[in-house]
Amino acid sequence: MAGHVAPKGLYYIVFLALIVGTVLTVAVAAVDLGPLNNIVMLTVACAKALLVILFFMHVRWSTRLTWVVAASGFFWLLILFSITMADYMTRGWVQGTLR
Amino acid sequence: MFTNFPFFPQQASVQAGQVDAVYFFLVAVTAFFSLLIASLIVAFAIKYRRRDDSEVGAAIHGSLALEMLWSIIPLGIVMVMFVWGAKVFFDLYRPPAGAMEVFVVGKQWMWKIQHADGNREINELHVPVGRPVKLIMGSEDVIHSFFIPAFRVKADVIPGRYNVLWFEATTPGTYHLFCAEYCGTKHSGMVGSIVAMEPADFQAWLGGGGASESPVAAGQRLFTDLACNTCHIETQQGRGPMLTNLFGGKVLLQNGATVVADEVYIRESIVNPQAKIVAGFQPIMPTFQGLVTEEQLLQLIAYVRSLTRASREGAAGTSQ
Amino acid sequence: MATLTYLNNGHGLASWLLTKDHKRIALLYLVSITAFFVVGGLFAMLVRLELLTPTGDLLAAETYNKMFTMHGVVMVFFFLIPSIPAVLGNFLIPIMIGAKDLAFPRINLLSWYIYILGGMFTLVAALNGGVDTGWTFYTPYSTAAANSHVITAALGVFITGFSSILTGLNFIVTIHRMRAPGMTWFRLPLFVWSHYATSLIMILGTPVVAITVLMVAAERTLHLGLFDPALGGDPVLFQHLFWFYSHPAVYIMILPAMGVISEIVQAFARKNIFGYSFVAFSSLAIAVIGFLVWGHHLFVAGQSVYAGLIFSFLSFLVAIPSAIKVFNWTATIYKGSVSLDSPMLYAFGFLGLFTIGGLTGLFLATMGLDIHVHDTYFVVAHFHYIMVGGAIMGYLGGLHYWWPKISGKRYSEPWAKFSALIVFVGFNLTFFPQFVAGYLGMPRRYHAYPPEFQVWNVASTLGASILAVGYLIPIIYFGYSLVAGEKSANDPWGARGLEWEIPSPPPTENFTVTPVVTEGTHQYVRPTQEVGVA
Amino acid sequence: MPDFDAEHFPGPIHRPPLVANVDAIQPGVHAEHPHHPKLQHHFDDMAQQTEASALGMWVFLVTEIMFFGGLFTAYLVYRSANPTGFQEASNHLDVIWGAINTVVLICSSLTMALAVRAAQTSAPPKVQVGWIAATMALGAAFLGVKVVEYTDKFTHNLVPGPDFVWEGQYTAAAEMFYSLYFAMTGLHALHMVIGLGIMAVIGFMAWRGQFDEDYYTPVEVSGLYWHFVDIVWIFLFPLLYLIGYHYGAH
Repeated sequence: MAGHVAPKGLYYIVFLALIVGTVLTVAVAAVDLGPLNNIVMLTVACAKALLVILFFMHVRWSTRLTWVVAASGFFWLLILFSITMADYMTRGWVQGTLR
Repeated sequence: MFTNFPFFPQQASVQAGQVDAVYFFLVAVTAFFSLLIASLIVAFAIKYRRRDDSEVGAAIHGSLALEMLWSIIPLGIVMVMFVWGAKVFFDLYRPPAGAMEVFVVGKQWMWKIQHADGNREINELHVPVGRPVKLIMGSEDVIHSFFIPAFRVKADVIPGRYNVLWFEATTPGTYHLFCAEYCGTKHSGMVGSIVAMEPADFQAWLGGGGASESPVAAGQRLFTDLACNTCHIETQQGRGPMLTNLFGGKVLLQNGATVVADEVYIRESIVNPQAKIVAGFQPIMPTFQGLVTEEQLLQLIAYVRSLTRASREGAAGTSQ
Repeated sequence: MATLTYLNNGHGLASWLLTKDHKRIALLYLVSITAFFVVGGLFAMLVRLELLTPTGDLLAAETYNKMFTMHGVVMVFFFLIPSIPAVLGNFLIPIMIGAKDLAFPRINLLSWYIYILGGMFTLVAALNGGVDTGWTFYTPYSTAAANSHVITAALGVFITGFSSILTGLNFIVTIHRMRAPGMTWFRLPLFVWSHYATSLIMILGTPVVAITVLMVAAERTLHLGLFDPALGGDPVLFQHLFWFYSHPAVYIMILPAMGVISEIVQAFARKNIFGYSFVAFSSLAIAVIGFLVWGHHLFVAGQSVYAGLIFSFLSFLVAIPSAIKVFNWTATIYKGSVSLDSPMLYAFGFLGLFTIGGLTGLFLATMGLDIHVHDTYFVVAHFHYIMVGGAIMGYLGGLHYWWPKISGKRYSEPWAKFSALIVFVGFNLTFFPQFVAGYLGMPRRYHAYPPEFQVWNVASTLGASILAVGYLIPIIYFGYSLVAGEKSANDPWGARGLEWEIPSPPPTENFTVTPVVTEGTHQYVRPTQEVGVA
Repeated sequence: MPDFDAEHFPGPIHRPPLVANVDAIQPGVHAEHPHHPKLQHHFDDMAQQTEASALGMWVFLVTEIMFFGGLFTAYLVYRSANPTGFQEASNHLDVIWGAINTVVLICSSLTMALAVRAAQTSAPPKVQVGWIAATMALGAAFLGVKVVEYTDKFTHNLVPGPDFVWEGQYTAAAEMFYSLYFAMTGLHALHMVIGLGIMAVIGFMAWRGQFDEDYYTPVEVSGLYWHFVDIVWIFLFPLLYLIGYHYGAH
């Protein structure tokens, strides 16, 4: 009945990974790497979020429905981002018109 | 009481016919399917009416073939609409080269119009028939929308940027001009008329109207009054970039990107000069936001454009 | 001695205001949305009266602008969006899936209180002098120019959004987790399927409009310049965010109505739906594709042409599942045993009006054509065909169909038939002329207009008066049926579904023990007697 | 094809039972089973109740994602329109405070996870309350840092509005950045405040010994909410604080 009880050690490992991620991302941000800064920054952030979701939020041991619900939230966010940006990225592509 | 009411709007531009053709196609499709569904329902309701309270319907659960049929046929029809509509849209959207340019500024609740030769109008726009006219439109306050039903054209006028609209009138006459985007209390008063005239009449009107200084001349005067000319001098040695032959070309920016020097870029460089710094220059220009009106911005742009030799015009930007 | 039902199980105001029974909460919603419908209708009447003459002589321009704004805000956020889900959905979903209540009864009650709180904000805004931005709250008019009660009204919309979110959340969890044994996904009534799709939109879309109106309020109060062109803000971004919710919101209104129509058509043709899985999945398809089409509101707004192409294409795609539904309903009637009781008349009205409303939507998805008809009365006519001709016809049909279950009483059938006819005629007279006026070029939200449009406006106002009568009659005979109506049997229509198996009105717990379901709804023929497709 | 194909049945409409246990639809019969005191009447068993609550919270978190999503979209659009201006503006945020707050929130997520685990394993109320209190303390510390930062912005005229003063190049973009900064972190802080309120209630319930391995749903779903708020910050920190960290360094 009690659901999955994760070992305490696992929580500490995840915690450590999150701290390492934070240190890493701050360290990288201090150096100018051009567009790579954004990529590293967001990759680390996504990895950290994934760790929290999978372990602290127990999705790792949850039903498939929970997976689907959690994923759909981010998927819809992606829809909002990508189609909105499709507008901003392609403005002014047609010659003779304005942005 | 109602002696003069039309069922259908006048067609007074080259675009009107194209739009109406799509419209009639869609009306036909709508009528066909509405009548089809309505008559099927009525026919079934009569033919299969309940004659005895203990009756139930036949056991029919579905048919994949029919489902496919009534998915694919409508899909085909709407794809025709999509392609046709998109083509008409592109024709309506892309101004032809050599169009006569007119500046339009919308503000609550009037349309201020400036012709290239200096004629100014309010809530009225005189145009010649048989010649493409391109409007470059900005707004001083909220969103408006420039709408000429008889020409089937419309475009929103948005603060902070420019939108273009073009048309070519075919029939002389006076047509409604509406603001189509709700803009406040007197939204329905933000109306006017488009007067399409034979070219000769239009020339006469241009000559007869009290033409003040042209936008280029006004822009040049502003350029001096605002002391733009102290930095933007006619050589590369100024503190600001040289504006001669700038318009329509590509500009290399400090951050390595390039940008086309079109109306939007010039406007941004005046109201928000720090947004895009030209490579090799210092970000020292103050903002003119609030110091120049939308109309004056258009005049300054007209002046900057006039500094570009005619041969360069049309290379890029809107001036082709 | 009357048997114990949800209606007489507990008396007094507190037993209603503190109830956790989904059926009682449905009735709380019924009463409150009816009140808002009357308020919104009064605003509409003033708008129509004003437009009787072209000169704008009845109301001042400012008052007129407030009237159409309040009409839009009240009707969209306080009537149409909650109408079928919060009343019929709330009442029926647990019963239809064999549950005793929704998964979260307290949250269900909370969502009603949130709705009322949001409604209060809106009414306060109205009473203090109203708001004049249009229900769309377009920036920068709403942030920089309007000096009416924008913040109060925006907060009203923001708050009531959470009521909608909580309702959707409750439905989704209920449908996933509370189905009775044997109630498999493909035995679910189509009404439940359509509410599932609706709930998806409620939870995925509503928060975006909530944050968007909050951003407008923050720009007005805290001077955060999120849409301010002077700071590089883009008014078109507001339109993106607003329509990301507000276009799918149209499907929040129409999908539940489609669910109602599926039930009614099956019940009164005494025949199971033609192509069950196609009708069920088309609801989901509408909900999902409906999220990808918002930019067709922005074709002339300065959006990129290429984004416009994507939105136009997807808008055409969303027409296909709608078409599938209409064809399947029509095919369901084929070889049925059709009885033209009043719910069926409303359903037929829906079919006709929704077909026209849906097809005229194609005009607006066609980019080249939309340039001309955008922001004209053509658009107004189109969306009223969907929202009034579709959603309200569906709502009224559903109310007539389930009224004997809800109240335990029969209403006057001749009057019901009469009012269905009046509504249909009045509706068409009101809104069909607006298509003509719109194509002629009459812009929407115009207080005064050129005289050549007057004849269409007079016809429209005349129709609106008839329509108002059509809406008043049901209020009277429904009310009368409560007092003097004949008692209804468990299954007055001879329909098949879990809700018709239990007493009318149902007991508080719906089912004494959880039912074990053996077949889907609207199966009028035993499986052994099945015949193939003719 | 016959003219009319409807089926005819003799007598009243043919009506086989829809349900296998017909007594379910007869009023008056009540079946009572022994059940957990925390089981609400409309659920069949505790498993159904727990699953429903967790799913409900997940669905709610999806709405929260979209709620913040509106602001993230605005950030995306405006930053891509003026990347350098956003970097310059971001450079004036204090990365140290931001990093400290990130660590604080990560710690609070750990204590939260341990609080849920304590309830799951029927740990004594003292232990459960301890972890919840630790979570709350860390949450409060986060808000304290936010107060320090906000005060700093007020004193340096970095609050959007008529008093906004910017000494760099990109005045307009900076004001837009700070508009987004206050909107996003403000909304996040509001969620933290709500989270603290929830934790206070949960802590009280834990203190009363209401949670054990059979019933810990409230701790679990509150934990989901708390972790979600943490995740939002995991994205806010780099997007607001770090994008300008190296700006002007070259």
